[in-house]
Amino acid sequence: MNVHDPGPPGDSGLTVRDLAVSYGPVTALRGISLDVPRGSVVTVLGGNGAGKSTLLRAISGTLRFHRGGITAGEIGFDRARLSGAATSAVVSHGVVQVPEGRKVFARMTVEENLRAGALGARDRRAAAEARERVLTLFPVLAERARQRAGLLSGGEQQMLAIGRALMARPKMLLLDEPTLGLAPMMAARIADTVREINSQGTTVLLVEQNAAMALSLASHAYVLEVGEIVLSGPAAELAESDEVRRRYLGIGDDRDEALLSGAAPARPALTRWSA
Amino acid sequence: MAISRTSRRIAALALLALAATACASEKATGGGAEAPASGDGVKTGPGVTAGTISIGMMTDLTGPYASFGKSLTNAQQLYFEQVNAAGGVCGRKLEAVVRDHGYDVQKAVAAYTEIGPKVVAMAHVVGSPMVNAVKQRIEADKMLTIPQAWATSLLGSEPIQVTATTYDIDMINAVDFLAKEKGVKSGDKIGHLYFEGDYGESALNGSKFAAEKLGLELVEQKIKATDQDMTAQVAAFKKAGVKAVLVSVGPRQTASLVGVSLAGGMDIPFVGSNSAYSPQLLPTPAGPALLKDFYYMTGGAPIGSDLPALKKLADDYKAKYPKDAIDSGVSAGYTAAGIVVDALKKACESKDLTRAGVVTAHRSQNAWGQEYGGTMDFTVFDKPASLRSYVAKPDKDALGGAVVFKDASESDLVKEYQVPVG
Amino acid sequence: MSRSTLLWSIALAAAAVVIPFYLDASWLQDGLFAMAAAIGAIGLNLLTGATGQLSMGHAFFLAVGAFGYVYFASLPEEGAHSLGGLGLPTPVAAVLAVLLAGVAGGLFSPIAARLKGAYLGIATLALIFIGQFAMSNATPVTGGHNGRPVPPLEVFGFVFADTPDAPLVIAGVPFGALERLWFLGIVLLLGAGLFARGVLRGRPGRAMNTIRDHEIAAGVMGVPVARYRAGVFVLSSMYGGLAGVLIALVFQQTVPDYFGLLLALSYLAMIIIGGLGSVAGAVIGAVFVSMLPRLLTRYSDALPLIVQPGQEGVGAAEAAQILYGLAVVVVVLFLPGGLLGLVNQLRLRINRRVASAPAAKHSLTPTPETRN
Amino acid sequence: MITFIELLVNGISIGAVYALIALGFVVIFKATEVVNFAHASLLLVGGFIIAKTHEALGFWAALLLGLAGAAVLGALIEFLVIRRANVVNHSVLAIVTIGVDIVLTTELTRQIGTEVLALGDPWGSEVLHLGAINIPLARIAALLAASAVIAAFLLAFKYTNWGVAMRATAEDAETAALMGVRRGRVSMGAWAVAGALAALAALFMCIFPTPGLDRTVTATAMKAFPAAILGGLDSTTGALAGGLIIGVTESLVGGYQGELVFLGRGLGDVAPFLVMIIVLLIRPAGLFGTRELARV
Repeated sequence: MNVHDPGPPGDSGLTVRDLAVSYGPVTALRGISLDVPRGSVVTVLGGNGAGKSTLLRAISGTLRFHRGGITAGEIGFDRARLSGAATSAVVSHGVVQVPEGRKVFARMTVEENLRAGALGARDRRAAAEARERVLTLFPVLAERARQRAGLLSGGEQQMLAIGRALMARPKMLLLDEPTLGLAPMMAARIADTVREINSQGTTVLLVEQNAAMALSLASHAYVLEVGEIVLSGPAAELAESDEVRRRYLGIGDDRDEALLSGAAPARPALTRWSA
Repeated sequence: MAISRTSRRIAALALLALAATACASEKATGGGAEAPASGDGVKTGPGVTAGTISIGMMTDLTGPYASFGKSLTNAQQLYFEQVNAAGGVCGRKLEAVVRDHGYDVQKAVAAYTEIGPKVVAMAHVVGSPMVNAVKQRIEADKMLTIPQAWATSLLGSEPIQVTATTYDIDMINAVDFLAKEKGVKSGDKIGHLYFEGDYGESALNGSKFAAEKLGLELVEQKIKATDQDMTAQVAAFKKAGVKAVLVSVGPRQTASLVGVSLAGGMDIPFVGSNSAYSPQLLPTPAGPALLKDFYYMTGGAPIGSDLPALKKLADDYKAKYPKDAIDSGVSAGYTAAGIVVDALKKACESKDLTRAGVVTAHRSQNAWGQEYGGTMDFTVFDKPASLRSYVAKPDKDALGGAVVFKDASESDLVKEYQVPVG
Repeated sequence: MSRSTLLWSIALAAAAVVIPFYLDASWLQDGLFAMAAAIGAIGLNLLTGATGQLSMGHAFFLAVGAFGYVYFASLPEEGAHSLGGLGLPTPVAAVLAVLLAGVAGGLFSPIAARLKGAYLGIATLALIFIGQFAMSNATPVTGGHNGRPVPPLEVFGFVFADTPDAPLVIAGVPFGALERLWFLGIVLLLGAGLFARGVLRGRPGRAMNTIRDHEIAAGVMGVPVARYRAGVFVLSSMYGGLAGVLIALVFQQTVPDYFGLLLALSYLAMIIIGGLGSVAGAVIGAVFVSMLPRLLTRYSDALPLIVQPGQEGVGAAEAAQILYGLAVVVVVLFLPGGLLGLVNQLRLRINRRVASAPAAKHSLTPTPETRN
Repeated sequence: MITFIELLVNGISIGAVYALIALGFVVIFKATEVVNFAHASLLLVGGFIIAKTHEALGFWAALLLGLAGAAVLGALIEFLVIRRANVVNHSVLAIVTIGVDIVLTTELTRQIGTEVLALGDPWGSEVLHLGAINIPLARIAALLAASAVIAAFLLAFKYTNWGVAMRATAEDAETAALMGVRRGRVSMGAWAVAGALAALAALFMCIFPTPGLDRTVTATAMKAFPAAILGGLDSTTGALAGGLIIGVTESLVGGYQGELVFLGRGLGDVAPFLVMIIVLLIRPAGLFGTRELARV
């Protein structure tokens, strides 16, 4: 149970060093350092409001959609510097995020959603290959190609969101609570898919509240609380830790607590106001 | 309490400031009082000094009537220059004070407040809404004012002089012209396309009166200045089967109306008010249609007529403003300047150049303007100064884009007509 | 109230009192237009600036106020156009006109409550066009296209008009309509400004800002959003109505054409240029927008690049238009707080310099930059 | 009946031109959530370029230049103003476009001066006679050109990468950015397209039945506002429907003014706004608009 002590930033995978993020006067993250080595699955655990989504926004360059910004620290991927880069630049470096809440383009068809996923990529042949790969991974998307994405079931929407991200042929996938609100069966399927995507060579950073699932997938895990990393270590070790068991694997899920204390902002409804 | 202390201090300070300085104020003269007779024994008032006479112009240089306003302003400045070259009036030089109101009522009110106290008369004010907005003050100031609008609402005020005919008189003469020369007869329908507002409504009064007298049925179509495409109106006229159309709108709408009618096979005569035509339309696609069977009524002679005074004006104007087109504004402005200057000259004869003196002198003339092709009677102000209208016809080669088609005349109908005032 | 604010207020008040004794009528008229504009702009700022509801139809409520006053105060008149009127005492007419504007706002508020953002903006735009149509057709009330004369206000026998028969002379200066109205304008503006400031600084103001920034959150926090939105709309309309009454009194003739789209847009420009969401911002913006064209016209001969009427080139009216359009753009791009923000910054800087001059040591102490 | 058909055809062709302008509003709104009040100046600049160059270049080249000029101006407004305005409230952006419009319109009308400029179109004042029904050729050209452009636009919107990027951005800008969509490019493209559409509309607004381009043309841009709103600001179909509804309403109300006199004269101008208010009362986001988007 050591406090995280990352090595020097390498040229492989994602490195975050001493990152601090604030939304106007409110500081949301401070002193965050973490590594996602190439080819691995790393998970970040934390309750609502812990700053998980903020971390992903900082990596993918979407903080400014929420009037936030990086105030200190560095984010690097392979040799590129991601902190300060535009979202489209992050995508072209091969880091692609699957947004939380399965934000599919509800008014567009499944086919068009997949097409939108390939917008960042220039290579047409590659896009066709990516499409093949996605449809092999999620055959249901081929069946529903002409349906409006908004009409898909929750699990299907999550598959579409992942498939859409894969259309950009990412080197690294950022997953924001992919099993949120899904039935256990569907959550298990998504987990299998993530495993498979990783086995095909894509690095994965998984942000989750569902610690059991996340720890089963990841090799390394970090625990985020109120904007700071409080625990980190190999996933298996963390899964054994009392504190993690109590807080993230036990009963009395603190998600309810968070809701009761009023800390949960009405996120989906407010995004348009702040955009 | 900070507030009450503040207010006490403010009051004290204000009183102090007042006491100390009010007496030094320029305004503390009693302002606007008539000055005693100057050295030459002429009584003077606002706008007149020992060496200059200031005359105001409230014009439109940036609004919808910008081209008209520019011609008016140019022509009047030309007139003043000529008078000054010939020695001025009453030993004084004429000086124009021009303000652009852009056809905005508030700007016109502001402009009047600004230049009103500094001038002896207004050589032109564009737009009847603008004149109406300051009418009470014109009357209080006894400021001789020549509106460049011919609505009947401008009649009935001693200092305001509408030149020649009003729109309704023109339209009555127009209906008479249609009946006598274009074969319109009792039982026929005629159309009248008009703008909302004073201009259109004055004109409509005339056409209604004449139509009733001659047993014609009037088909009315009211539009706004922002309407551009007259297709719908033409369709309505066509459906009604009109034999002729009266036009009291702007030049653009006239062009659209006449163009669409002719193109759609409605080959009938059109007669417009003086504000319905502009020579700038002739080069546009509507040009040929306007040349075919369109006429317009005007109380003052068009500048393309044979009158020597107008011919000279055209030459002088061209020499001074070689780049500017000549349109009806040139003769209208020049004539209006003439009215004001003649009033000043008459006032000088009676040694009274106050505003009231100028108005009195002006109202003593009963046959003004022979050389501009129409005699105007200024002694009454609840009637138009003239009841005679010219029928003018567009002409590509003529100066100002129009020639006289029929000389000024007064129809029998007009004699029975009671002009509504105010 | 801080010391500098106090000094400023005293200077302003003294200037306001002394001005009519020095400047001629046309300056006073411009000043009065600016005051009326300021009252209207304060109202619009409550609605658009503080509550975030875009209104492009403010000119309509000015028209309701202006014509309401004229109709309530005038006696019926027979003539070519017969005009109606109630002949009420003029102060009563003025109050009723303001209330009428509020009622008009209230009638529109069901629409206002349902629509948001751009939709509301353009729906209120319809008010302008429909209002113009109604005004030019309702001749007995409005006098049609030409409008109708405005009866001067008379309070306890004191008439706000030129009275050539019984001139009022104070300290040797003749007091005509504009000099008298000047003080009325100041009182109205002060009252309107203080009331609005009270609203903005109190609970309602906070609720309005929450509605603007996070409407749903406001609802969750228990702010009665719909009621507030409707209420602010009505209040803002009444401000418009009051501005309309004052403009009518200054004009002495109300004309429908005046209350058109350009006027409505100029009010939006005022609150943007001055500073959104505050009373002082609205006043500064109103003064800027209404005085700019007059200043340029007046001094066109002394200004380079601006030509005299009738010459080729950029005339004063056009220059004013371009400048005020540019001001809107520049303010939004570079001065997020509007001119008010700029003024505050300058004041802060001056104060700091004054404060730091005797005791330079303390200049390192951080000064709060984000003051309202 | 003949009158009715003439009015209807006329209304549809004017409506198609309004639809061009309304589409411009919609495209800009979708990409940047801005209601563009500077549209009138885009219209004016397009018409002005065509009018000033057709004699030297010939009509078709002048038309292309006009379309390009208005597109460039649109892109410039986006690049120099909209992109740089860091505001939260989109109403403020709308007001900024008013500022832009005032500047551009003032300068352009000053340039146009007091002239009525012809646009040199090949249709002149010719009229197509179909039995008893007469329709100006220019109106038919307007209808055909507008239909073709609108159809091309809708296809591009549906099937090209640009269209997919536009729609994705409109639906969820943040998620679209996560797909690598460059928002700046999308919105600049939208403004350029809107400019070109406006220039085309300007052409048909300023040729026969109306005498030419002058300073009053900007007023017609106002009529496209109700068209865009009543269709739904974020709906291309809505712009089309809205344009046609406004055009036909205006034409019929104008043509049957005599019969509608009890409603007051001069109704044609207000009718679009009345129709709009009624539609908004029933459907606050317009006929085809999305409800959530009305919350912006």
